[in-house]
Amino acid sequence: MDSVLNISSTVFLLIGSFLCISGGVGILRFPDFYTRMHAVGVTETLATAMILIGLMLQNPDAIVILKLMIILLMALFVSPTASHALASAAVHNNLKPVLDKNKNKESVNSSNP
Amino acid sequence: MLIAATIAILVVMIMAIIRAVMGPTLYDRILAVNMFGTKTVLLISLLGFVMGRPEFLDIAIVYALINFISVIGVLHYSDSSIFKRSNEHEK
Amino acid sequence: MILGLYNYWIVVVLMMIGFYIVIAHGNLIKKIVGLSIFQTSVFIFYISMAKVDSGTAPILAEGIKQYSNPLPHVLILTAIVVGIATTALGLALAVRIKEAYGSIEEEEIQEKDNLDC
Amino acid sequence: MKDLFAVIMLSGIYGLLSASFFVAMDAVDVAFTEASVGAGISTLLMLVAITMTGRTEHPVRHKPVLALAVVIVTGSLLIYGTLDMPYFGSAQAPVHQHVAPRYINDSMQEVGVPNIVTSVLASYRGFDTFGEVVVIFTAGMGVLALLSVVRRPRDVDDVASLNKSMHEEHLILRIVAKILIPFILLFALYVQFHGDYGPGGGFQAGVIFAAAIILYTMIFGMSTARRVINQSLIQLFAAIGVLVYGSVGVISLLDGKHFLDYSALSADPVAGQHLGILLIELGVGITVASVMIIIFFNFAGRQNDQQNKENNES
Repeated sequence: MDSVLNISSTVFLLIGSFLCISGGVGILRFPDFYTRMHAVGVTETLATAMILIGLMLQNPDAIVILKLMIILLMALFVSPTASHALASAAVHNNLKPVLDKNKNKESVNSSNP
Repeated sequence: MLIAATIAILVVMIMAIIRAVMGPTLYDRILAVNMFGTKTVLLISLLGFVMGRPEFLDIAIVYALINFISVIGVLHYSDSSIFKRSNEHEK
Repeated sequence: MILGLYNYWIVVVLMMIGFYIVIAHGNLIKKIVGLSIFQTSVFIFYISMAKVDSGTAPILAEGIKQYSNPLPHVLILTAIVVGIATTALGLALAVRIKEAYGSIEEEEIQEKDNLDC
Repeated sequence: MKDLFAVIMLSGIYGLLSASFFVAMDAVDVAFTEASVGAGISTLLMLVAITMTGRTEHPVRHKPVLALAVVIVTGSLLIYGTLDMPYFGSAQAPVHQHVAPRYINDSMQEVGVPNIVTSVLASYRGFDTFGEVVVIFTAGMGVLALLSVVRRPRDVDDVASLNKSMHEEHLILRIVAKILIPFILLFALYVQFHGDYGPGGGFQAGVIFAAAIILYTMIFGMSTARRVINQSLIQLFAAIGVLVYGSVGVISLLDGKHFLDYSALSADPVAGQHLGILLIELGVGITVASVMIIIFFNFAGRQNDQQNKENNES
């Protein structure tokens, strides 16, 4: 039983770390604000959930698990809201995404006469 | 294993700082700060486990709250008129 | 080993960054940011002094023998809250200066003062 | 960097980073405070200030060589000074020999509170903390004197209608905030009264409480918040907090003990200490929360005022 918990917690932590790193690479390498936001969205919800679940499996103490659950709940509530607010503010202030130059030249031109 | 996860989060935090320093637009910076905040929440919960006293998760809860409040605040005040004017100026 | 002193060097470097911002920049808001960096370096100095090797947080629990020193924590805890209060006061002053002089650049304020005399 | 907005974002990151450093250094209470103050409130206040004072910095005209020289000389003198200091983490350092062992070994018998930081803060060094609370109170009064605006009743209606139009835009934010704010307030109370057993206490709880109110103000607008929290009432509360603290001291004086000696409060000295710490943390919490709210209201109120003026002019 103990080893099962240990192994599953390790697996969860590993997946979480991998998702974190991939999100970090995304925030550095993606070309414009909206795609970067996508990368951050991945790390903020899924990776957080994975790492917190991994930590929950590490400790049998009830109060610790309760607190981790609260953090997880908060993260799932708060970060999509923050992302939504950020994206809508960016759209309101006319921040244009970088579109694929070859395909979308005509459409950009037609939308911005 | 905990240590490996901690190191991964530290690496991501460094990446977020780089984006916050480079960030061409205002929103890139806010995004990087937001990401940095959530990673700090994770880092603090991990540090509690690494140090062997995981009772102190309250700090992580505070972080999650304060991070939300500060992002909302930043957006609220970056919408105000002075910022819009200076943004138009840049364009 | 002289390298065992590295925590003080980090503090000194941070402190000097804050100091440089305060004396070299003319913008009052930037001066306040510099002051808060200076302030945080002092906090880090105290907290790093309080750390004891293999000690844990000073909250009593069974089975723990070595605690870190609680006294600097107390001093810094109050200092942080006082620090934000004084920072707010400084920002309030900067806002009033902007309203009175139309600028928060040190040199422009001095020019205006000289013209008034 | 010339863009002050970027400077403030980076200083917010600096606050987050220094708080995680405090966790790594075992200072959980300090990290708690820095988390709520350094990352949240101070970033917000600076942002409000730069919306009023302008966003860009003028280029430096004179050469900063002299400043750099002064900084380098001071820095190297300070580093020379550190050479005699005790090593990092050494348990033999003079700081750990003076009063700290007494706090660690005897505080459980004398005060009966597991969190040593709380017992030192509120009991052994209670007088010191009283001074700090008075400083915070004074700073709040200073901001009030510098920034308070006399508002005309006609303007308030304009602001209210403007806010109504904004409400429709922020639908999702409003709903999430409605769910979160009671939770934050409850959490602040937990931090306030759990400070004896875990990290927390009056200072942190006050700041978290104020942060919840600030969130409410930002999302629902200034005039709605003013209707909920009366400005003069909150000023009264700031004074009441300091008075609660002071009067606990006076009660112990009247009982023939020293100022702020809580063992006078009850027949059993340890129970007296518990009661005293509870009351004092309450006083600290009330003062800190109301001073933070006063500071934010005055900054935001003045900013609203300026914007209205500009709108009227244009």
